[in-house]
Amino acid sequence: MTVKEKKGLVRAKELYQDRSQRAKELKAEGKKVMGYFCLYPVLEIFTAFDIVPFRILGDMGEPITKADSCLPTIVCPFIRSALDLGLKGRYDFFDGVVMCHSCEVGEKAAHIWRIYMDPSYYHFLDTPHTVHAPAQQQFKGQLEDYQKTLEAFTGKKLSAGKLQEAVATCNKQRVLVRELYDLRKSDPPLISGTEIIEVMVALMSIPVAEGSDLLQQVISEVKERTDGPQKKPHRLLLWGTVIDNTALVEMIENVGANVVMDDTCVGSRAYFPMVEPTDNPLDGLSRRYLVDIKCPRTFHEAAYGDTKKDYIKDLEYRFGYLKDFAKEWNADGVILQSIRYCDIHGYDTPGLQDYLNHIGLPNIYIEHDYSEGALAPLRTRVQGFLELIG
Amino acid sequence: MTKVVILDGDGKTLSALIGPTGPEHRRLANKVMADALARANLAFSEISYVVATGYGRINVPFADRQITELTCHAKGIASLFPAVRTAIDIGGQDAKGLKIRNGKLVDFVMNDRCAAGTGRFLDVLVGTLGLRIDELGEISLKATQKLPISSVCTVFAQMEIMACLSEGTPLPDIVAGLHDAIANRVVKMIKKLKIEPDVVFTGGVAKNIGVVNALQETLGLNVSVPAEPLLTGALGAALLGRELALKALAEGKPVHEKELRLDEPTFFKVK
Amino acid sequence: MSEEKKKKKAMNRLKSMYPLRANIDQAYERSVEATKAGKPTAWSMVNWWEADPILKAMDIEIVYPENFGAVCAAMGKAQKYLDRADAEGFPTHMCGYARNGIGYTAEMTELGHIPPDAPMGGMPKPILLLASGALCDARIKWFQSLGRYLDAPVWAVELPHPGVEESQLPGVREKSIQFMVKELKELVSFLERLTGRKMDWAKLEEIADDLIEINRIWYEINEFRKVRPCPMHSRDFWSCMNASLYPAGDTKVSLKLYRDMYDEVKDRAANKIGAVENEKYRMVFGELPPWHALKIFDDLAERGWNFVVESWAYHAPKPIDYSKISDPLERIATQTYQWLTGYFPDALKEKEYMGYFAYPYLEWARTYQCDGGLFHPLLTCRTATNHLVLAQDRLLNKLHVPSLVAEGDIVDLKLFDYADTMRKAVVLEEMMDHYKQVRQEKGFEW
Amino acid sequence: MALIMGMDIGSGTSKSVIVRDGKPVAYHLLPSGVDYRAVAQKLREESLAKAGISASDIADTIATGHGAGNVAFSGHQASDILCCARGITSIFPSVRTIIDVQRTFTQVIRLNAAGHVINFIINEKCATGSGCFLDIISHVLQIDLKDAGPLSLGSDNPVVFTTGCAVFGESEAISRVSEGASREDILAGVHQALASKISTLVERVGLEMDCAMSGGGALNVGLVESVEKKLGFKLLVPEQPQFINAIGAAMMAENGVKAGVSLPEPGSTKIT
Ligand SMILES: Nc1ncnc2c1ncn2[C@@H]1O[C@H](COP(=O)(O)OP(=O)(O)O)[C@@H](O)[C@H]1O
Ligand SMILES: Nc1ncnc2c1ncn2[C@@H]1O[C@H](COP(=O)(O)OP(=O)(O)O)[C@@H](O)[C@H]1O
Ligand code: SF4
Ligand code: SF4
Ligand code: SF4
Repeated sequence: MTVKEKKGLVRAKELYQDRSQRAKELKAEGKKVMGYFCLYPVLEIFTAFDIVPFRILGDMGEPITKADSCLPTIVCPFIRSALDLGLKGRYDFFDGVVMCHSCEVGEKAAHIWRIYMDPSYYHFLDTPHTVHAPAQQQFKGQLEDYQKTLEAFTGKKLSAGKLQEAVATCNKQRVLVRELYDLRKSDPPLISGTEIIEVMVALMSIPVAEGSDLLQQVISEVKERTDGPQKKPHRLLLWGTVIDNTALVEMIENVGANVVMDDTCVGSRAYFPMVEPTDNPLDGLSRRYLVDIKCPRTFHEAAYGDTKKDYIKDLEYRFGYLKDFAKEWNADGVILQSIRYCDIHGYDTPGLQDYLNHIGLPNIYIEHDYSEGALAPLRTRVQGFLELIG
Repeated sequence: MTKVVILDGDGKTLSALIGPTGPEHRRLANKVMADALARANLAFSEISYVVATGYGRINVPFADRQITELTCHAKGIASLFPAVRTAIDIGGQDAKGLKIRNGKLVDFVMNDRCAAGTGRFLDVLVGTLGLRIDELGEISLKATQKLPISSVCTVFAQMEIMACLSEGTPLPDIVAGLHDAIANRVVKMIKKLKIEPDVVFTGGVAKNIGVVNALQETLGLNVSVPAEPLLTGALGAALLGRELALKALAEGKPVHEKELRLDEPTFFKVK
Repeated sequence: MSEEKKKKKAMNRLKSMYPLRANIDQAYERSVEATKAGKPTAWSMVNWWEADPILKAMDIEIVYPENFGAVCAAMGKAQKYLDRADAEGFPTHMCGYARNGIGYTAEMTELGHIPPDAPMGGMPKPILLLASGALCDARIKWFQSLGRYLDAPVWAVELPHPGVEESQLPGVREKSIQFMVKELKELVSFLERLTGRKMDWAKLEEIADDLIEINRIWYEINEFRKVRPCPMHSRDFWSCMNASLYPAGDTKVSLKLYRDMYDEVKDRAANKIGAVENEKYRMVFGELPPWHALKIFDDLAERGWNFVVESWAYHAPKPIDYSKISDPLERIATQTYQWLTGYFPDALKEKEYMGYFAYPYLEWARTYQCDGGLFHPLLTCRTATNHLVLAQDRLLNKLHVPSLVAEGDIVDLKLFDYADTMRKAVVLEEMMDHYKQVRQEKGFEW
Repeated sequence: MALIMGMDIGSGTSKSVIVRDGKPVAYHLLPSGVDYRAVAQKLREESLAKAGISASDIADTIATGHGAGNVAFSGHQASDILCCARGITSIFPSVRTIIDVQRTFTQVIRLNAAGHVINFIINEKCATGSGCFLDIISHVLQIDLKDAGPLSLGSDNPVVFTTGCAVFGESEAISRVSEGASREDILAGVHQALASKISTLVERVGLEMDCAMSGGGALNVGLVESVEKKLGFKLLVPEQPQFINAIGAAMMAENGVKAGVSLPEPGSTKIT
């Protein structure tokens, strides 16, 4: 089998292991490749410009060295790792980068990226903190500016039609991701949590349409295969910070559970929300990205403008979707995981635990250093948790 | 340390043994086992079921099952103290808080990756002070006041202690300070479980009367200590093993899922 | 003259600082009294004039949990609250002020009243939690997480953070300010609903204008510090900054006191009176000082170290003309936006894309002619820390200004190592001497 | 010419050097143990005896290192960064970058042509980048420190340490052992981890040649080789790397005495 012919899961794994191979090929064919950080740099806009979007991720297996000369060590190691890879030249094939205000440190890393790597195209999206109507308006205005700087960079004008097409392309991929996730509902799931991460990371490394083809292959392959995951005593839902590496899930799946659903930004958080087609596509886009992506970096609350506050109602509003996930995917436990020094997720965990306890879903919170080797101590915790839920 | 407990079919202890100290001896699980067997006058083939637990549980090739020390300690302690609701285990690698209801583990916390707040903290500092681990408790009883230790990290606490010794702080005060430091850290951690009596303190560090006292003081509660705190984990493992074996027998299933041999794990690759 | 007396004179504090500092302290005490007497109170995050004037105009008392964290730490009362926050399940790497505030709130809720042993009379139960989107995730997330203990609504004030170049795109400034104004309008009507009171627009206008004027004067005062020898030490800055950062106390009184200070500093500058005798090294300080170890500045003053400027985040915005802006909310928004982006055009010229925090150090090192920097990163505060490595690097490699990092924390005061810092300070002197030569060889002005 | 004593009371070992006319004439080393004050006293007595001189022959004593404050009889203390700089310069005047690997701290120091410090960086509050990490791992593996270096040279497949923390490094080493990694590979892995930390520090202060390595860590051939490999050039290693700071301390007094600079009264804790 030659490289090109690899399909489905094998292809996904290959892309997972060597993320840049396809992007580099496309670049050699004359396409532009752009890195983006976090989820907010709108994929549809890249796609409409026929630019290959490439999510900037870190590497849990690689010690962070260079980044220490521009970021202190007491901040999110995922960001440090991503910046480190950039400084080491791993992302040199980018024609540009689009950064955003994901979180405080993410924003600073974005500026640092520009200072030290000076990409030929750079745009910073100042994602608002709230989802109020003026914030959506503000975000839409930023998308307009972003589109303009890209037009200037590429020398191409973008029509609403082109953007609408891109919306359809990306939505199609999202439907396929959901279809793939549906295959995790059976017991045993047809696809493991580890494989899902490989597929998701692969999707974030190739053009959206190609990703959809890959998804279609994976879906039909997974449906037919007989050597899928084994039935295990537990089915878990995984919540938390970005997971772009299989090590953690592999560890969990090795101690007696299948990870059947996730809420992380290399998983459902990134793909489940759909874009509503609107006359001006930017309306639907700003809404989807700012409001519908349920990342704790954004201030979501039930009681906007309400002078009363009801804690459980607020929790229900913020985390209710997790109850649905657990129900539909039949999860009997939740693992809340966070990268150390992530303030965003850290503040949410006690509340989320309150909520899960309120609805009677066993849960455990684990913290890690975004490092493959540091996972061993977590094994006992996870295994103990599984023993405890019976 | 590696410990072995062998139970008979009725749950009576046939042999209990504590092996040599130190992580480097973990690979000697088979030797400790052989010793324990010899003491009970048993052959390995007579053992129906082996459960390995503890930090090194994956390094026991001759075990039927690996169960975490969380579950095993809970089981072992509950068998000795049926009224236990909170258990504190401080061992050489970590410290844990266990919430137990009706003999079953329902929640737990573990210390995070840091040697401070575990037996390692004392082991390292005992080296600094030129003492033996088993004399710490007695020494601390002579303290007139407790030295507050501010460093959270073992390496830095070591430097702090050296500075205090140079300034002439009496040894008992330092040792008592160390015990307090451990108790504070551990209590802080297990507070997440909302501590309720009866409280049982187990693990190697429970042999240290100084830490026992410090814990009681910090908690403001009485704390029971098993006669053999080092063995509760192994005891729990044996009890669980017995249950598993009996269950398999009752269901008419084979007890062993694989063939077991009393092998030494391959630790150091032979070049 | 005896040794002792000479030492005391190494640093020469401003006379006008004392009444201003007393005014701030009194304002604090009065506010505690008022809230105890039952005045509605909001807990607020430092928001750089965006929301405080509005609360003040509506006669809502403001307490600052960040500030309360500093107070608890300074009085040695923080540990109990931190432990409580840990026990509540909040990760320990989170901001010390936040954990202090969470622990305090948990305890207050459990007791049903202000904990009797709380420092400075404690923080009363709030009617509102006013979160701020400015420059820190904790400032929003922390208040949201208090929902476990308090039924007070949380309101998140927005502040855009455009990139340096992006902020200069056509229309961005106007759009951003309009966005802030819209959000502030919503806040006003929300507050009206919450308190059942009407906004006193005239009062708002007055407060906003006072603050703008205070900031203008404060800015001018700091401009005098560019003179050699520098007439005002960082310690005077820190003693007085609160009256400009928060609308602490009567703004009219603050205004007068800042005017007095202006006169004194101007006079010193004209007569070449330095804040430190024999100014040898002109220093920039990074982040907040180790409050419990301020004596270190006396020791350093003896060696001729004068601290002439400090972190951007506590400084007043570069003055601009607000007189044409008729809407007071827009005036407020514009001032905050100006504070945030005021250095961006200069930063862009130099291709320095971290236009706040990091870039101002460069501009100041140049305009205040600094020989070196002393940075005091606060370990659990990401906001105060994440730009310092970059700033150090830029200072050294662009301007040949060396700096020293002496770690500390906002609540764990023991983290700051006094003796070690002094030991390293001596090494920094050798470095500063070297780089002074380098700058001269390269044709720099200082 | 007068004799000067330099003392380096380190977190692991205490070192003294007696210097005459800028030349070290006697070295002595003791484990720091638990009582810095006592060890300083003992170190002085033993080194005087070793050199066959009496305390009155010593014109001045300068102390440096973590426990310098406990050297009651010292004329004054000096920063170990400056001492390290002076010490190396006295041996290798061409050095512009020093890597000083001690037990708890690792520091990289940049010098100008005059031997003055122009930048430095210390790996603090984390033991991974310092000798301590090695000590911990050697202890786990039951290997004598002296043998750790030579042994690691035999590794062809160094273990990759992914953690950034010594305490974690210990558990990682243990699990690697249980996965079957050899001791050689683990040691080599530790050296590589240290070397990569060190190279980051070097990068941050900005390298200029020549580059020397000092401190107890420089006694470890495995570490020296790993650092050389990582940086891509040969390091200058003095004959007595562990004594460099003590030598430098003595140099500080030497220079002071020669230049006629009066030193503070003995007993004053003034920092030079
Ligand atoms: N006789 C004793 N007196 C006091 N402390 C002891 C004694 N024996 C062991 N310890 C402490 O107990 C620790 C080991 O506890 P243990 O429960 O065996 O841990 P682990 O199972 O993690 O190896 C040692 O680190 C030591 O500090
Ligand atoms: N013979 C040796 N071989 C290899 N390494 C050694 C040897 N002796 C000491 N070391 C290393 O040197 C370190 C101590 O260095 P040193 O400069 O004396 O530190 P300190 O001044 O902090 O005591 C130890 O941690 C150890 O790793
Ligand atoms: S967790 Fe949220 S903010 Fe962080 S990278 Fe993912 S989507 Fe972005
Ligand atoms: S893990 Fe947390 S700190 Fe890191 S990028 Fe995501 S939101 Fe930001
Ligand atoms: S992290 Fe820093 S800026 Fe944010 S709330 Fe805490 S102290 Fe304030």
